Amino acid sequence: MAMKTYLQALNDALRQEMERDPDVFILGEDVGQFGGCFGVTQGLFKQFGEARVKDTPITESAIIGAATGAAATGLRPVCEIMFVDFIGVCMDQLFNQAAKMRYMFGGKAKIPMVLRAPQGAGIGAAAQHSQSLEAWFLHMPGVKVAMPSTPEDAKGLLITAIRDDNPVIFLEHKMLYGIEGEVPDEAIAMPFGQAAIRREGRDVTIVATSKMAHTALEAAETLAADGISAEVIDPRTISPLDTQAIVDSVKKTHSLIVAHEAVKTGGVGAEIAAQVAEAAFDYLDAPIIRIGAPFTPVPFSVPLEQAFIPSAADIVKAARRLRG
Amino acid sequence: MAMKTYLQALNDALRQEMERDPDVFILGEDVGQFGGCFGVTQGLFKQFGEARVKDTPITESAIIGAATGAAATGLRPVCEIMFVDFIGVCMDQLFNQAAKMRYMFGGKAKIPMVLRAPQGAGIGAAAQHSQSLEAWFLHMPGVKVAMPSTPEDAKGLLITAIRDDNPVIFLEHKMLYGIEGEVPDEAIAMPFGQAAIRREGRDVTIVATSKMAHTALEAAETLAADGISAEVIDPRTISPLDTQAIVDSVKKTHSLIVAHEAVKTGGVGAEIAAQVAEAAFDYLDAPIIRIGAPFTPVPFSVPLEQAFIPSAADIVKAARRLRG
Amino acid sequence: MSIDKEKMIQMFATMTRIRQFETKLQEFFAAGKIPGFVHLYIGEEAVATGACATLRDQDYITSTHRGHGHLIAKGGDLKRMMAEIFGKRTGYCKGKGGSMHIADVELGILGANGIVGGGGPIANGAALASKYRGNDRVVVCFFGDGASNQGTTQEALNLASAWRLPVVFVNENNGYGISCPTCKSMAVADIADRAAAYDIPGVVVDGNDVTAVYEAVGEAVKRARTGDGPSLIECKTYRWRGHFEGDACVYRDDCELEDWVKKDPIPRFEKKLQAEGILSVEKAEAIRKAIAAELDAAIAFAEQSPLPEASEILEDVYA
Amino acid sequence: MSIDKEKMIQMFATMTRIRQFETKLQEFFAAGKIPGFVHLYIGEEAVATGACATLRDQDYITSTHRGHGHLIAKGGDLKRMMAEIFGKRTGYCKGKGGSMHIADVELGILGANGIVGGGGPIANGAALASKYRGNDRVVVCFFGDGASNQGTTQEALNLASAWRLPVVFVNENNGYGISCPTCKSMAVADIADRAAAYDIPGVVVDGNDVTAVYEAVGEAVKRARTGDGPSLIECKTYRWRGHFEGDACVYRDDCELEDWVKKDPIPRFEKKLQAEGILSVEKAEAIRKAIAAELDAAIAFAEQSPLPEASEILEDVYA
Ligand SMILES: Cc1ncc(C[n+]2csc(CCOP(=O)(O)OP(=O)(O)O)c2C)c(N)n1
Ligand SMILES: Cc1ncc(C[n+]2csc(CCOP(=O)(O)OP(=O)(O)O)c2C)c(N)n1
Ligand SMILES: [Mg+2]
Ligand SMILES: [Mg+2]
Repeated sequence: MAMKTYLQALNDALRQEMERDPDVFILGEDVGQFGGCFGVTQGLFKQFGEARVKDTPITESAIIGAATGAAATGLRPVCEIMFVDFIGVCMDQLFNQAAKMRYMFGGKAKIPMVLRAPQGAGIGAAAQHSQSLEAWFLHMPGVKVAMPSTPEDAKGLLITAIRDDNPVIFLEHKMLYGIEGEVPDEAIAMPFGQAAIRREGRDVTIVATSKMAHTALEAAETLAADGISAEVIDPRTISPLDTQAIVDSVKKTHSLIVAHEAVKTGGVGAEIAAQVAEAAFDYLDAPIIRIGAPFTPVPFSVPLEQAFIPSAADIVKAARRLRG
Repeated sequence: MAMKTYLQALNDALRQEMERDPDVFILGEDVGQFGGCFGVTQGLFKQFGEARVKDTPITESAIIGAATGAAATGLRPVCEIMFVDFIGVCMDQLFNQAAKMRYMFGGKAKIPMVLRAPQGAGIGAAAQHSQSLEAWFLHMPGVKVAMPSTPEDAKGLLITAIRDDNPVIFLEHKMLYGIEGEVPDEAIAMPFGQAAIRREGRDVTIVATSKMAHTALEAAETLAADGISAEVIDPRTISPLDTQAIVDSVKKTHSLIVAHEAVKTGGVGAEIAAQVAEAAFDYLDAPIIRIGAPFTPVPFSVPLEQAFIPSAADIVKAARRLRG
Repeated sequence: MSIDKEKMIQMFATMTRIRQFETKLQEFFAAGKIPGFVHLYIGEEAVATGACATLRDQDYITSTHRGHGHLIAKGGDLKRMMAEIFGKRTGYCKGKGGSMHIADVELGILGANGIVGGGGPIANGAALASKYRGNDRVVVCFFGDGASNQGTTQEALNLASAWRLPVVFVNENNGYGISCPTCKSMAVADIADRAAAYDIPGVVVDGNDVTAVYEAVGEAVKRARTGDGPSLIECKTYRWRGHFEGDACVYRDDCELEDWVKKDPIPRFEKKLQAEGILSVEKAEAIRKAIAAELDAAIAFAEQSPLPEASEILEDVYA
Repeated sequence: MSIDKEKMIQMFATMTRIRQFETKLQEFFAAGKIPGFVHLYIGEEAVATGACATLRDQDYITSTHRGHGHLIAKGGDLKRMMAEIFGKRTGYCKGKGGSMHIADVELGILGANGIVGGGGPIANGAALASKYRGNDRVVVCFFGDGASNQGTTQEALNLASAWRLPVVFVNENNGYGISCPTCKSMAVADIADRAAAYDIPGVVVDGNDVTAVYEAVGEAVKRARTGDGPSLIECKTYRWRGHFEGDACVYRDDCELEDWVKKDPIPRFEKKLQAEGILSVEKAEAIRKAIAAELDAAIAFAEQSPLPEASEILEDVYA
């Protein structure tokens, strides 16, 4: 174990998996000598050379297609889409090709590829460079979706993603790259579909994804001072989703808040709320409250962007409302 | 009023709006002499000529971009994407450009365009020609989303869509093109955000979109024979969504089923369930049940495709479960 | 390039097999026996046949919505193809894919594709794997004239050329994308001219002349295999049937079709083989009969095979 | 084409205005005064200036992530630009857009764009509107060398040529897409060669020579305005700064930059104007001073303007 940033943890995972398996390679824009727009692939070009760390032109459809075709013929590509916001130029290759190929072919293909992309607001990058789009990927049979919130998870989940025989969409939060935490030195795969209970509590369950898991912990701290004991659950992967852990928690706390940074309407919070409203209805003592961004594109200016990103105060208010 | 098919109703709306407003024009693949893949634009090329009914190459990004640019500079384009499944090749032009342009420009542009596309399974067209993708569009600030289920709504909502100053995604269900119903002869705009109560009932609320509204009515018929009185609500537009009508109904029936043809996980049903689980929690006597397609691509073979499409029996079973 | 006699006869047989297969499908579709869309390859047989005849078993192809010809030419099994098109569990995709998604990864067939322009990026991926591994497998990417306007195709051409990938882009220019004639969808007369945008060879060839296709594609395959990168071969041809079965073809003149029927690639090649003494009338007849029998067996197989059970729907989503 | 003196002086002023504006931004960014990404246009001023100088007020442009130069050249107001980049409510987009989304539809500026290749399809739309209405407005679509590999750009070129739309595609080939040199992203040496794929004129021009840009784009604008369709003008140039402020430029040699700094388009043009007796040393200095004053006023305006209120977030989503 050592203290590492989320970014270093990702870099570790890539390096160790590439050392372990010669079929693993990286492709994307500026992932080579430049080291990736946020630096995640730093040093890999030097270590593995340009055959395994491949700079591409600006051509996201061709990137995902190249990954898909290479995966279908036996390699294990890890491609980077520089910002998840660019998914719109290449969505077809992802959702109609990579995601469906196995099914359409009657189970006769494997597509072991990873699509890494940073999400999220907070750096003033405005409407086309700040989105959180996981809800689209949740609604996409054939892919898995990981959203690590800690350095340890970043490493463990990326290792699992690379070893998985299906397309995995791996969503990093750009505001988390710099956070530090303990990370195992070895390459330990962290299972998909197992939520982390970030904090135990009795009174209210807060399910929060990605960076919002940190916001939820902050809120839990404030709530504790009020005498409200919040349980914070981080699903870690939303597809598969650990519904059981959420339901178990709700059975204990009898109330649920779901928080994410994506736009609230049609977000992943809706799915989680709906699952609980079906599976644990009888245990609920209060309405399910969702916290998410307002129904707008991400605005540029700092005060607007800050108003866009759900805050700990929003969660605290919701929890108080539930108790009140 | 006259009996017309859903398809004729759409065609009527296009023709009347083009007669009324010279700024309205059509573009898309095979929309000209061919009349559109499903025949929706039949006859318009002959009446309005190729300046106003424009056949494009196979170039969806350029189609949506052309519509966006033309709309931003004052025209009112109606573009056809032949199957909604093709949205993946042009999603960027829709969600990062058309949808966000007004906001990014600080309110200084209007984008009065319509994107028409057929959705849905039922003709054995398999995984890339049968999807229902409205959940993606629901999660997209800046656009409105209509899903007509009757010939009258098809006409009225399309007229409203064309007159709206925002991008409207207009989702037709390909299995509904042939259904008949009374349609007003005049061009009457039907307001967005007003659900239709297709059948009044006391015991359970069934919210069902597009073709599923018909399936829900079928289910309600069966349930009536059991002594269960179901209220069937068709939202007509999901963005804006008439939450009030749904909540009002739930306050009366104390239970909710949401049904759609899209894959259940992450579908629009989740949003509706979540809204009700927050806004009408205290009125609910039972879990909210969602009916949607299983978490798979759309399979080709008839028995598989039929198993994919949610049925009246599924709704009936859910209603009985709620009552049981 | 001289083509050995055995290969010539094989190519004749392949074209005949495609023609017979498609003609049967036409009947079955008309009789309501096939669900979904069917896009027939009748009239274009020389393209798939000539192109695939240049390939080795381990080489790859990516196909299109109009894929039956490509699949047959790459060695696809008629039984499993027919069963798939009928939606049977014994089909290539267990009935999950249908006509537009037939694949046989073991035979190097990386799928028909329902998305116009969908195949190019994937073809690059297979070619990249070949280069990565240092084996010399080549990929043929079939795409239509309409598909050449799709951004994914153009990106695929660019990446293949920037990376010198072993891909041969075989354009089937049949004059139309559904109802849209090429003269309305693009300003260039020859799609091969687009090769200039990527600094790769661009060749126009008579797509109804199977040996011409074989030679042009063969040259490109050789280039690709030896590391000289991709090529674009445009094969001018024509589809006899509507875009899909059921299309009334209001957008084109009958006389255009008649002209092209005169250029039917199969009798043309048959006559040539006869003239050169490679194929006798009897041998040709025997080939036709053998294929008809093979096809009958495929049809019987497909008809007798079971449909999938509803419960199978959840299988094969994930590995 | 002979350029009148007034226009020459205007072009000198525009280039100077862009240079001063960008140089200030460089300082402000370093001082932490600007949120988000800033992509500077220093070194490329002749392209936007020469291209926009051929346009009328009612004509349109679409821009890119590196948009300040285009906007200034099309007449953008420095005050509102600066305020927007500072995230102020008085900015062009009320602080909602920032550097990458500045637009002024009334001035024909259809937006900077954060998506590489995003502008081409939209440019076609404005051109289509012009053709539809029968007015003769022309659209200039700026795009980078990197953007020329994006499918949306290629689709836009194709549709514009198939429909003979009045668009001039002005390629700014500054040698890199972030860290990727053009020689790695494409096999062609000249992006202008890509015009052949659409049968439109393709011209290479020295992008650091404002009159050469003016002439080549002017020719293309004339063609477009008279109904002869689109052109592709490639302007070879160089960005002096990193891709965005903060980029250490590990991917290129300092001597490359030095060579290009020697080709600085502004002193080069200034000398020419002096030699031709069009612009005196004093006049040039006066222009620089006036622009500096204008810029100071813009900065003061931006600094003194209020930030938006959080409550404004919900406005402007829908019309
Ligand atoms: C992205 C996309 N757009 C549109 C379609 C609908 N479509 C199916 S085939 C076709 C025409 C294709 O033309 P071409 O590439 O020339 O192939 P051909 O049918 O002539 O063999 C169209 C428009 C599609 N399947 N995918
Ligand atoms: C679709 C998309 N892919 C990638 C990016 C990230 N990105 C922003 S600018 C840029 C380089 C653009 O290069 P070029 O077109 O040559 O313009 P330049 O920056 O040199 O002016 C990249 C890759 C983006 N914004 N959009
Ligand atoms: Mg064609
Ligand atoms: Mg560049």
